[in-house]
Formats: sequence, C-alpha cells, structure tokens
Amino acid sequence: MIPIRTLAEVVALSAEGASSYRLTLRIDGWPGFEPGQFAMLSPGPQGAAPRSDPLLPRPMAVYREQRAKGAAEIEILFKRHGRGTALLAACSPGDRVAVVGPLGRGFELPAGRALLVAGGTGIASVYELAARLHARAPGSARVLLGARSAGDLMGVADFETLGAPLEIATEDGSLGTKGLVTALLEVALARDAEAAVFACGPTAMMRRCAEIAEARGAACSASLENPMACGFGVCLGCAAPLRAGGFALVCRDGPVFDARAVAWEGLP
Amino acid sequence: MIPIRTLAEVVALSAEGASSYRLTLRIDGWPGFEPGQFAMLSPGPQGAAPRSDPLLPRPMAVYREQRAKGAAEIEILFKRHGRGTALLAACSPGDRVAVVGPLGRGFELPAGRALLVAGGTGIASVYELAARLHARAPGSARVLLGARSAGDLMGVADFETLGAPLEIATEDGSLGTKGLVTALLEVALARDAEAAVFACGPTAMMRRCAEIAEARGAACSASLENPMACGFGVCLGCAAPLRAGGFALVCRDGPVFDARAVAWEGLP
Amino acid sequence: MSATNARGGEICADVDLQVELAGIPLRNPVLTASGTFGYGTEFAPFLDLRRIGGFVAKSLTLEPRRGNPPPRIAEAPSGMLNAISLENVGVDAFVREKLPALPEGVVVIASIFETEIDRYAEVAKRLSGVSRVAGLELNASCPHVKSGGIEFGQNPAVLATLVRAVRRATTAPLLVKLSPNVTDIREMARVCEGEGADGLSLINSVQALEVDVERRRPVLSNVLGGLSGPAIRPIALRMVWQARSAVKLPICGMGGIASAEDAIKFLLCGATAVQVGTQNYLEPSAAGAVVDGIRAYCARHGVRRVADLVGALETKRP
Amino acid sequence: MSATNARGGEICADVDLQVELAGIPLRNPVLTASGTFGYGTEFAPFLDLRRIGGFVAKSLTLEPRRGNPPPRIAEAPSGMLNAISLENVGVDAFVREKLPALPEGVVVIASIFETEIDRYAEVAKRLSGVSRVAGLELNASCPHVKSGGIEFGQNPAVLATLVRAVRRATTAPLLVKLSPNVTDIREMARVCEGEGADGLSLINSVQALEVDVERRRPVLSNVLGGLSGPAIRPIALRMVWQARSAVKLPICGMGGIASAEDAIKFLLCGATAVQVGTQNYLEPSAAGAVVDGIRAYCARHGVRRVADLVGALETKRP
Ligand SMILES: Cc1cc2nc3c(=O)[nH]c(=O)nc-3n(C[C@H](O)[C@H](O)[C@H](O)COP(=O)(O)OP(=O)(O)OC[C@H]3O[C@@H](n4cnc5c(N)ncnc54)[C@H](O)[C@@H]3O)c2cc1C
Ligand SMILES: Cc1cc2nc3c(=O)[nH]c(=O)nc-3n(C[C@H](O)[C@H](O)[C@H](O)COP(=O)(O)OP(=O)(O)OC[C@H]3O[C@@H](n4cnc5c(N)ncnc54)[C@H](O)[C@@H]3O)c2cc1C
Ligand SMILES: Cc1cc2nc3c(=O)[nH]c(=O)nc-3n(C[C@H](O)[C@H](O)[C@H](O)COP(=O)(O)O)c2cc1C
Ligand SMILES: Cc1cc2nc3c(=O)[nH]c(=O)nc-3n(C[C@H](O)[C@H](O)[C@H](O)COP(=O)(O)O)c2cc1C
Ligand code: FES
Ligand code: FES
Repeated sequence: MIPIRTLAEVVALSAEGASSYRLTLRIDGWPGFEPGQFAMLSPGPQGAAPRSDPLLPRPMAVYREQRAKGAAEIEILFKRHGRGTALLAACSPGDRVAVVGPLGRGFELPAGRALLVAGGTGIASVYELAARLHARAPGSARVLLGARSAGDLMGVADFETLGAPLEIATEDGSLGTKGLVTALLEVALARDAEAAVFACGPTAMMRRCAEIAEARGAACSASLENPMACGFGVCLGCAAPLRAGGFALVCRDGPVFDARAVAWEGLP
Repeated sequence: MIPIRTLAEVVALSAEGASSYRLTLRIDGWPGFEPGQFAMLSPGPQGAAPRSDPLLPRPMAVYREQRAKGAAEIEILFKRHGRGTALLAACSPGDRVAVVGPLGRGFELPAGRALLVAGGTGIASVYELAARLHARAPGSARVLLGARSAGDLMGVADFETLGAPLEIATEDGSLGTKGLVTALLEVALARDAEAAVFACGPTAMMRRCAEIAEARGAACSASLENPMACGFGVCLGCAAPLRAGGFALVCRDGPVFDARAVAWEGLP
Repeated sequence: MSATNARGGEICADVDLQVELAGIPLRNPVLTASGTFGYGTEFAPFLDLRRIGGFVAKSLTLEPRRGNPPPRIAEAPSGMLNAISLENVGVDAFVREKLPALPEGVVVIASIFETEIDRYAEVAKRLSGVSRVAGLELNASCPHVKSGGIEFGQNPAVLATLVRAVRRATTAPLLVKLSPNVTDIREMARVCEGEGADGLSLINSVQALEVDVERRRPVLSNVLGGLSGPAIRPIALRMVWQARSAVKLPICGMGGIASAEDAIKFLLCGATAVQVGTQNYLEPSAAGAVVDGIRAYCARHGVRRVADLVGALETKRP
Repeated sequence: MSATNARGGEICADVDLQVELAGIPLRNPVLTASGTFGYGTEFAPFLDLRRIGGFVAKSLTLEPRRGNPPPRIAEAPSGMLNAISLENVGVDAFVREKLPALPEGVVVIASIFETEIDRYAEVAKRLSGVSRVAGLELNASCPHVKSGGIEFGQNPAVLATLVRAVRRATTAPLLVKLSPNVTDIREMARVCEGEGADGLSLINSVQALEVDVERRRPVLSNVLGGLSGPAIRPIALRMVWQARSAVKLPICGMGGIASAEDAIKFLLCGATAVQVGTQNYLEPSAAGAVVDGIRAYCARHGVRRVADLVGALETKRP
C-alpha cells in the first residue's frame, strides 16, 4: 500500500469510554490498509494559521475503515495523553487533520487459530486483525482485552458486534475478570497451544505475553510503541533494540515484530 | 482603572465588513475603560493544551463595553492581518481568550468641539470617544472615517446609530467621498478651526492629520500603533521617538500622544 | 493556605520551598528575570511580589540610557527577539525612586551592565551599601566596545577582568549572568568561580536575526537581537547542566520558563533557583503560578524540601 | 507547468530558479538536509525528487554504524531533539545499493562524518570517483574523540586540519557543514575558506537537553541531543548572515525552514541555496511546496532570477 500525505476532514469525534475518543476522518485517495498499520496525525487540527508548536505528528493505529467511491472514512481510537492528543480531542467536524499513511508493516495473518491480546490503547491496533480473521473463519480468533478499569477500554461494543470470542479483564474488576489480561492469555494458551499470539499494549504487557508464548512454544507477534518523528524510516528516531544486536526501525520494520526478535529490556 | 489579567469567554464573533471581525468577550471583574485604551489579547483562543507558538499577545483597542452585574461584555473590532488575528478570527462562542487590560492612557476629552479622524483599524479606537462626547454635547464631535474601500470600514452602522455627525471617504469611492479621509479633515478644520483633532489609523494618515492640524493651529492627539510584547511598560519594546529626543512607551505613555510631541519620521 | 517556618520559608502540605542562592535566602526558588519585570511595581496589579522568591530589576547603567530606535521586538517561533539595548533609568534614579516604591519583604536583585569595565565597577559600588538590594547580577552579555563589540561574556580573559573588577567593587552577593553565545559555557563558569563570583545566572537571550521578506529588511532596527522564550529552553537546560558539572557555584537558571514543570526541569539540571522571563509579558502572574505548581509537584511526589530536587537529574541508564 | 531553459534551470512566469552552489548547478535552490531525507527513495510516494534542487543524504561513515539506544528523539517547543549518533549504512553500501535506486536527474550530495580525521578522508576518497555524487558535505558536528569529545567544528585548529585532510582526499565540490555551537561562526567560516572548501552549509542542530520531570531523567538516552526545527531559525539566520559577511564562499542555509517565506529569509541573508530538514518529517512534500512558493514570491515581486535575492537583505536604516 503506497502511503499518502493529505489533509483529512474530521467527520466526527466522540467520547470512547472515560478518557478516550473515536475520531472519524474522511480521506480522499486513501489506499486502504493492512491490520496493524498506522498513520501519522498532526497534533491537533490544522488551524486558521500555521503554528509550529507542538511540532511532531502523532502515530496512531488505523482502527478500521469504510471505503466509498474515491474517498474513504477511517476511524482512530485514541486516549487523551499529552498535548497532541488533547488538541486532537478538541477537534470539531469540518476541521482538517494532516495525515501520512498507511505506514509500517502490520500483522501477518496466521494460517490457523489466533489469540489477540490487547491492553489500553493497544486495543485500537487489533480490531481490524480480529475482523479479518473472523471473516475468514468465524471463531478462529479469540480476543482478550485488558485495561486498568472498564472506562479505559476502547471499542468493546465493536468487538461484541463482530461476534468473535471475547474475554475482558480489568485490574479493578469493574468489567470482566479481575486482574491482568496476561492471566487470560495463560489460560487460553493452556487450552490451545497451537494458537498464534498477537499482542499490543503497554511494553510490560507485551513482554509478559512474549514470555508466556515462548514458554508454550507458541508464536507471538507484538506491535511496539516507540516515539516517532517521521513514521516512514528517515529520522531513525524509533529504533528498537533486537536480541540479535543492533536496532530495527519500529515505523519501517514494524510496528509488528516477532516477539522473540525484540530485546525487551532495551525498550524506552 | 487598574488592569486585570483573565481568561475571557467568547460570546460572539461575527464578520465586520469584508476583512474584519467583531469579537464580543465576557469578562468577569472588568473594571471599565477610558476611550482610547486597549487590551492585550492572546493570539487566538487558549486551546485544550498550551501552545507556545505564536507567543505574543496582540494589542487591540477596546471598542465599547456593556457592563452587567459583576461581569461585562466588551467588543473588539479587528482586521484579519497575520497569524494571531487569523486565529482570533477562528474563535467560536465558549472559547477562552487571555486578556490583559484595560491598558494605556487614552484620549483626554476636550472642552469644546472635536474632529475624530480614523482610518482602517483605527476606527475601533475612536468609537467610545465619539459616544462620550456625543452624550455630553450632541453634535460636538464630528466623525471622519476613511478606508481603502467600503468593505474595509468597521462599525459604520454603530456610528450612524450614535447620531454624531459622520463623514466617510474611501480611496476607491465605493462609499462616501472618493479620496483620503485627510481631505475631509482639511475641509472640516477650515470650517471650524477651534475643534480639537483626534486621529487614529495608519502612521502616514496620522502624520498628515498632525500636519494639517498644526498648520491651522489646532490641537491634535494621535493614537499610535507600535508592536508590543507586554502592553504595560516592562519590555520597552514599543518605544516611539519624540521630537524632543528620546523615546516614549506607546503602551504606558500612550497609545494617545500630542501629535506635536511625536517624531513621526522615526516610527517603524 | 501557606504558613511560614522559622527561617521564613514557605511550608505547605509539608513542602519547604526555601532555598539559599549565593548567600541570599529566598522564600522560594522562583524569581523573575531582568528586563522582563521592569522595576517590580508594574506587576502590582497582577501579582503580590511577596509570593515569589524575588525579582531581578532591569539592568542598570551609570547614567540613564535611551536604547535603540524601533522596531525593538519581533515575534519568532515559540519566542521573541529583542534589541532594547541599554535603556534604563540609571543606577541613581533606581536607588532614589524605584526601590522605595517597593513593598517591604520583596527580595530585589539589581542587575548591572555597562560598556566599560570601570563603569561596571562604579555601578556595583553605588549599589553596594543599599539596604534594599539583596544582591547583584552582573550582566555579561553586553557588547564590549574595546574588544570590537563582542560580548564581555564571550571572551574568557575579558570576562575574568570584568568579574575581578566588580568583585573588588562590592561585598554584596554577586551573580554573574553568562552569555549563551559561546562554544563552551563550562569555561566561562570556571572563570567566574575563579574570580570569586558567588553564583551564576544563565542563560541570557541567544543572538538571532529575523527577516521581513516583504520589505527585505531585518525586522529589528538593530539588525540582530536576543532570542528568548520557550524556543531556547532546551538550550538553556543544556547549559545549566553543563555549568553544574563544571563548578560548585549555585546557579540561577532561566530560558523559556512558562510553567512549574519547566522550572522543575531547571532545578533537576542543577539550578538552585530559576527566573521567569518572557512569560511575564503574556502572563503577568506567571511567576506566582510557577510557585504554586512547584509546591503541588513536591507534594505529589513526596518531596519535603524543594532543595532536594536541585541537581537530582538521574543520567545513568536504568 | 514549468519549462526548462538552456542550462536546465526552471523558468515559470519568467522566473529563473537556477543557482550554482559550490560549482554544483542546481535546478532550483531548494535541497533537503542530511539525516532528514534518508537516502531519498523513502520520499518517492510524496515528492518527485526531480522537482527539487537536490538532496543531501544521511551522513556516511566508513563502516555501517548502529547509533544510540532509544529514546533517540524528543519533542521541544517549536522543535525537536535528536541523538541518533552515527547510524548509517556505511559508504560502500550507499554507493552499491542506495545510489543506483535513485531516478536519473536527481542531484545527490553525500554527507560524511567520522570520529577520526583519516577516516573522514578515506570516506571522501571512496565517494570521489562516484558519478552520481554531485558533491560532498563534510559534517563537522561530530564529537572528536581525540579532543575530548568536543565537536570537530568547535575548535578552529581541529577544523582546519579536518578540512585540509578532506580537501586533499577529493576534488569533488566540498561543502563544510558547520556546528552552531560556537562563539564566533565567522572564525570557523574563515578557516574553511582558508583550507580550500568550496562552500559552507549551516547550521547543524543546536546542542540541547530535554527533561522528563516525572521520571527525573533526560528524555534522550544520550542525555544531550541536537535541537532542530523552527525554534532555531532565527539563530540560523543570524549565523548565515554573519558567515556571509566574513567569507566569499557560497552558503547553503538551513535551520527551521518550514515554508517558502522561511527559505527566502535565508536567501536574503546571503544563502545561495537552502536545505529543508525537520519539516520533511511532518510534511514529506515540504521541499516541493517551498520551490513553488519561492517561484510565486519571485513572480509577485518581479524578481527575474532567484539568484538576485541572494544577500539582498537591506540593513541600512531607511
Ligand atoms: C505505531 C503506533 C501506534 C499507536 N496507536 C495508537 C492508537 O491507536 N491509539 C492511541 O491512543 N495511541 C496510540 N499510540 C500511542 C500514541 O502515539 C501516543 O499516545 C501519542 O503520541 C501521545 O501524544 P501526546 O501529544 O498526547 O503526548 P505527549 O507527551 O505530548 O507527546 C510528546 C511526544 O512523545 C511522543 N509519545 C508520547 N507517548 C507516546 C507513545 N506511547 N508512543 C509513541 N510516542 C509517544 C509523542 O508522539 C510526541 O512526539 C500509538 C503509537 C505508535 C508508535
Ligand atoms: C494600541 C493598539 C491598538 C490596536 N487596536 C487595534 C484594533 O482595535 N483593531 C485591529 O484590527 N488592530 C488593532 N491594532 C493593530 C493590531 O495589534 C495588529 O493588527 C495585530 O497585532 C497583528 O497581529 P497578527 O498576528 O495578525 O499579525 P502578525 O504579522 O502575525 O504579527 C506579528 C507581530 O507583529 C505585531 N504587529 C503586527 N502588526 C502590528 C500593528 N499594526 N500594530 C502593532 N503590532 C503589530 C503583532 O502584535 C505580533 O507581535 C492595535 C495596535 C495597537 C498597538
Ligand atoms: C525584552 C527583553 C529585555 C531584556 N533585558 C535584559 C536586561 O536588561 N538584562 C539582562 O540581564 N537580561 C535581559 N533580558 C534577558 C532575560 O533576562 C532572560 O535572560 C532571557 O530572556 C531568557 O529568559 P526567558 O526565555 O524566560 O525570557 C531581556 C529579555 C527580553 C525579552
Ligand atoms: C533526526 C535528525 C537527524 C540528523 N542527522 C544529520 C546527519 O546525519 N548529518 C548532518 O549533517 N545533519 C543531520 N541533522 C541536522 C539537519 O541536517 C539540519 O542541519 C538541522 O536539523 C537543522 O535544520 P532543520 O531545523 O530544518 O531540521 C539531523 C537532524 C535531525 C532532526
Ligand atoms: S519514526 Fe522516523 S524512522 Fe521511524
Ligand atoms: S509593550 Fe512592553 S513596554 Fe510597551
């Protein structure tokens, strides 16, 4: 998929849970995307005049898309974190957001069954993967979602509508099982050691998923979150250390990596 | 009047002529203002997160006010010029604009008759003066407004409602007499050499008013527009050269000066 | 909302904000920067001066000075340029008129600059006896006529002579304010330490140029000006951290501080106190907000004494 | 929309955008900066490389290098910090794999940096014969191990030795890219002129530090990094203007260029050409927009040849 750089139009912005938002962007000439790919969004709408602060675009997973003739609408689910996402959270319909994407190498669809483990904002990266796997073979993908509290979850209703097997864990027990989503993974892998694991979320969570999968001899792909300036391999800012030594670029060689290749202890 | 620093609420923003806007701000604890005083407005609304670019507040004349219990609403008429005013022009009701004011020394009300000469954005500085003089002695203040074209004028309807004698000149003749407002001043002063002249607008226009008044031996006050960083006398950035030598601070000693005291050739 | 302890330092939620800078005890580590705070009284409508650690007055010369013709300021990305030059009321008028106008209990640091070393020393002498002056800040960013217009603070030998002369002229706490327009700030810091300065202030504004493309001219009448504001903050933090590693002198850090978080960055890099500058223009009450924000940060992080944050930056890899 | 004249310079609305930089004829004065444009091909989806004057490739070392551990970048007010260190594919892989991948007619300038002078010279030698390489840019902002980690470009004597060695190693057009972290950029410019450089590139990023107050650590694993983006533009303009006044060498100006207006400021200050850097990250097609904007400005102002803008800044008072 050849990425484009364009000014997208904000179609809708709505609250998603307690601290997150759903942003719908209309993009002319959007080429489509693969599950796990992302886009770079300007930190807030492009206003009536150029402002150089904050400067850098923010990487955001493409949650899903609706293609229409010529144009497409893509959805972004994001959590309000710092300045850029605070400004994005203040978008109004009709505002323009600069978008570069789709970018990166996404998830490789597994031949057999899959366990999708996502925590916090990582949930936004796995919906499309779940949708494609479920469409190919209903029930072949089991989705495990985790968050600190029910309000920190994103997109749960979409996963339910999708109909793929779904389990939820919250640390405070406000929804689903009380505890960590990695606990759900241990149980699920124990039941089905053949399944391939796909993880996205906080580094600690993904690292734990990698350990659990490795212990069971299961394959594990993880989608990393490193700070990025460009998103397409030129600033070299997003380097992730590899077990084999050296670095990979999260934006170009990832964001999805074979978990065994990553030197987890060296991540930011 | 002791100035305040506060976040004002945008009550309304509407187009004013072709390239200008009328901004209505609700300000708690607004102490009132004297004709010719100004306020420093943040360059655009204070958004969902702090942004350091553009940085400096913009000086804007207080056009007029409506005092209510506790709070007041002030109006600002401004022309879209560069980044700051472009961002202000994109305000929506409910937005917050940082305001410091009222600031500066305004017009001293004359004992007798007055000729108010204003060009372009300078018009915003003289409305309150016209209103107070007209209220004191109807007809004692004659208002001469000028602009390149009819669309560049601001507040004309308000002056008409006010009922003070009003003459208009546009360079392209699209409204009122064709030509410069300074031509109207020459005629008016010829008729009434006793009147005190009050000028606000482009430097060239004010300088010409000063010459005309001096030739007739009439008093002339002019409201200068210099770039400002603070607006209350601490950055020393707004210095205007004086005929007597040295500088005055436009924000503290002005913006209104006796035209004879100003070294016009030395202004930016 | 905030009591005061024996030594006059504020305590709130058990946080002691008091620090000592170059022998000057400060209620809290937040001062305001020379040239951005006038002579203090201008801020009375916006801020109770007794809420902040103190302020540094506009730099003083022997005689009153008029400064540069306009334009003197220009906007820049996340900052501004200024070329005010030496405009000030002169040291005598400052002592006679400006100081008495200030409320009791306000800590005042007088800043001095001049074009010749002996004149610097003379200004320092005249300020020495003055009871309301808690200390002196020697502004070394002034062009030195004799060395072809380069700043005193840009040449180690010239800087040494200057500091020595002023040190001889006064026993008051002496901060030397360094120019950032140098290859190695550590070298300049060592010179000041060697010549008996009591502390360092850094950074002054960074030499810069802004252009008006329509008129094809510099925006400033002086062509060059000093860049200040958030744009220079990461440069200032670097220099404070470098100076900290080179000398034992206490440092008063500044450059683009707009919030408590910014101020804390300077403390962590080794500044004992900070100065708020350009932000005062857009937010005249900024320094007070920085004090409150530092107190809140300390309370949130269980820091009992703000002094414990000074130099606490952890640079070893986890 | 744009024809080409005899010598291949673009003409549109009667504007000749062609310039010659250090003996390299350029279609227009807009290049892209080393380290911000990869090896060129990454921008194919966003920009036709033949629309711009050319690009400077990521700095090359003798051997492939891996660079610093993360975090390598941090956001700053109107800018960013980076500490990528030496990461690159190495000079041989560049010649073997990267160059052939570029479309014909793209002007490529190879940037070189190293930790030792003889290694610099060797990299230059290996690039000399290469037909696709229009010129070399010597990145002098690299820490020199032998002189205690200070940058080659921070010490006039070291810089002189470096430029001399590289000059001997190649006959290709040689631009020396200066470090802005110096007291007097003019002195460094003169050194380069004296040692036979064909031109200057300035400025490289400004040494800076950003702090994470929650973790009380530097944001970058390397502690210090280079500040780039609009924040440094007024500093860059000042240095270009100063260098222009000190030497006859053509100058390639950069630092925070985000628009055609920004680029024109550099031309007016004396730069023969410019480089777009950090802006490429947020706007991969930026350099093309700058070319169009310069053309429009020239047409609007009746400037027939963009070269007429070079150094046209009027500094005398009206
Ligand atoms: C490939 C990828 C996909 C992502 N997808 C999503 C998503 O779908 N939904 C979502 O809510 N978040 C997602 N993130 C994280 C998101 O990019 C950050 O939350 C966001 O950049 C924070 O910006 P800010 O302005 O709010 O925070 P600030 O603290 O103001 O950001 C300052 C700088 O740090 C960077 N930064 C801060 N936190 C992160 C982070 N966690 N990851 C990367 N850079 C960071 C910012 O990009 C910016 O450059 C993704 C990150 C990556 C790398
Ligand atoms: C006392 C006073 C009262 C004013 N009252 C009004 C008013 O009522 N209505 C109105 O439309 N305009 C008024 N102006 C002019 C107004 O301040 C400028 O048009 C405005 O600052 C331009 O900002 P910008 O961001 O659009 O332009 P930019 O070019 O982006 O501004 C860049 C910098 O230059 C300064 N600047 C640019 N033009 C001017 C100018 N003409 N005067 C002062 N500073 C300038 C800006 O404040 C800013 O610091 C007044 C100016 C002064 C000094
Ligand atoms: C308009 C203006 C005038 C200044 N005048 C002085 C001065 O007289 N003496 C001095 O030591 N510093 C002066 N400074 C520098 C500031 O004190 C401070 O060192 C610099 O602006 C960096 O801090 P900031 O970014 O917070 O403003 C001035 C700065 C500005 C913006
Ligand atoms: C991430 C990054 C990497 C860079 N790498 C190099 C480099 O390898 N060689 C070099 O000479 N300059 C390098 N630079 C500096 C730029 O070429 C340029 O000089 C500087 O960023 C100022 O221009 P700008 O503000 O437009 O980015 C790099 C800059 C950035 C932001
Ligand atoms: S974000 Fe720039 S190389 Fe990955
Ligand atoms: S605007 Fe600051 S002194 Fe007048």
